[in-house]
Amino acid sequence: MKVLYFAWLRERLNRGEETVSPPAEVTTVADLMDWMASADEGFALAFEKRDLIKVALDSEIVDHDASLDGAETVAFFPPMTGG
Amino acid sequence: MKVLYFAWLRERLNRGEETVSPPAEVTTVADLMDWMASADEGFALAFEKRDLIKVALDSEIVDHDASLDGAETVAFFPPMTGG
Amino acid sequence: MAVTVRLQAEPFDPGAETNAFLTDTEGMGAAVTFTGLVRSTPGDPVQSLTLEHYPDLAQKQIERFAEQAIKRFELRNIIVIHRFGRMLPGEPIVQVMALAAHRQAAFDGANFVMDWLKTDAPFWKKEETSEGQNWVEARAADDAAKEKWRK
Amino acid sequence: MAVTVRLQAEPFDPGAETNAFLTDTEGMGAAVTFTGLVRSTPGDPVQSLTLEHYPDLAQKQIERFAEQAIKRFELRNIIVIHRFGRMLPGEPIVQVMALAAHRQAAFDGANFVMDWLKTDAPFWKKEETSEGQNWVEARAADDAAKEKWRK
Repeated sequence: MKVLYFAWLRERLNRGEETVSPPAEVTTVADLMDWMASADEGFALAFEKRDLIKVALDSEIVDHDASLDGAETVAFFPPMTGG
Repeated sequence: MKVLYFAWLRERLNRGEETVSPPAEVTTVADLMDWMASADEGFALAFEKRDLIKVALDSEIVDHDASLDGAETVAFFPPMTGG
Repeated sequence: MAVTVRLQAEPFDPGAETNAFLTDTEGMGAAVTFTGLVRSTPGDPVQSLTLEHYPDLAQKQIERFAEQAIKRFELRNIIVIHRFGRMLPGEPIVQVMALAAHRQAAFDGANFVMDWLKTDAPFWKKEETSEGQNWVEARAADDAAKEKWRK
Repeated sequence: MAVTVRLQAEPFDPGAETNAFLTDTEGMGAAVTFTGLVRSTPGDPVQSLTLEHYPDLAQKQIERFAEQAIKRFELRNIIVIHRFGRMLPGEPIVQVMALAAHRQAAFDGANFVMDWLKTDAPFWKKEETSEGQNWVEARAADDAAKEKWRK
């Protein structure tokens, strides 16, 4: 599963993308965030304020309780400030 | 007192401006319209639907009950359709 | 002055006017340009439109609406260009440009000026169709549009 | 297609874009152009702005808002241009153009797209000031602005 990071998340994690292989019991976005945070202190800090983290699955913005089933790309990013 | 006409009022009356000298008892816009209509059948017809006639005194839009006192130019015109 | 009103018979170039408006934007973040065009549709084909106006009053009224918009929405600048005389389908009739710090003020400023201009600036449209010429009637919808600006 | 979304690093010419948009206006009477500019004020001086974006999602989200606007307000065309990368104060960041039969639809269409784009299109602004660089925080006012489009 490909994971993308944008803006201050990208800077804080010091990478823009990577590939992860979560275990079978990781079925939702929230599960994935828990699993990443438990494995790496950098994630634990970056994901500390969960409400501030937006998520897209295969270029579709989703809630944290969305199922990862079939998703090839997960993107994590802060609230958007375009325009 | 100079009087101006615009749009279909101008066409119907067949003139864009003229000078009138109403008697002293003509003190409001409505008085002026009554006086002009009584003197001329063209005005009587043009002013038939009073609600459709807008009035400006010296480049200031006013109601029909406005006083003519001191006004140098009176303009009569239909509802506006610019923009 | 933050308000410029130009009444003219000549056509104008909408994009060139917008670019000229955008040369003085220091500290501002949002510009809105409204352009009104001579409209002809298959169901209501228009060959030409002729606008008559009352110059002194038109200038004064539009300046008044623009100044009200500047105060109300905290705008930096407004430019209004309005043509008179004869024009053809597709040609620009009117352009209103508003410059502000933030986007909603710029949208509201241009929208406010257009709504008031439609019913309270002394212009009258005469349409030429294949069946002759006729004065365009005022629309109740245009009077209603101003209601949204009542505080 | 009635919707065009262009994401680009290069600057664009606001007036030239408006004029290109106005070449196909048959049957339409109203066009609105919104232009967003890099803002720098004496109280909050910005040396440059750098926009990061998520290209696939940005394209898709803006196309979605523009298509919603076309249906909802009965618009003919919408073009959205949004830049990414580094830009200087006064430079245009974004332009939204909406074409409709009548003026309120054109105003509403451009306004709607901007309101949704602000909070739901994946762009992130980083400001450079004399004190360093910082990510611009999302504004509650931008979330609130969308409320006016709830039916």
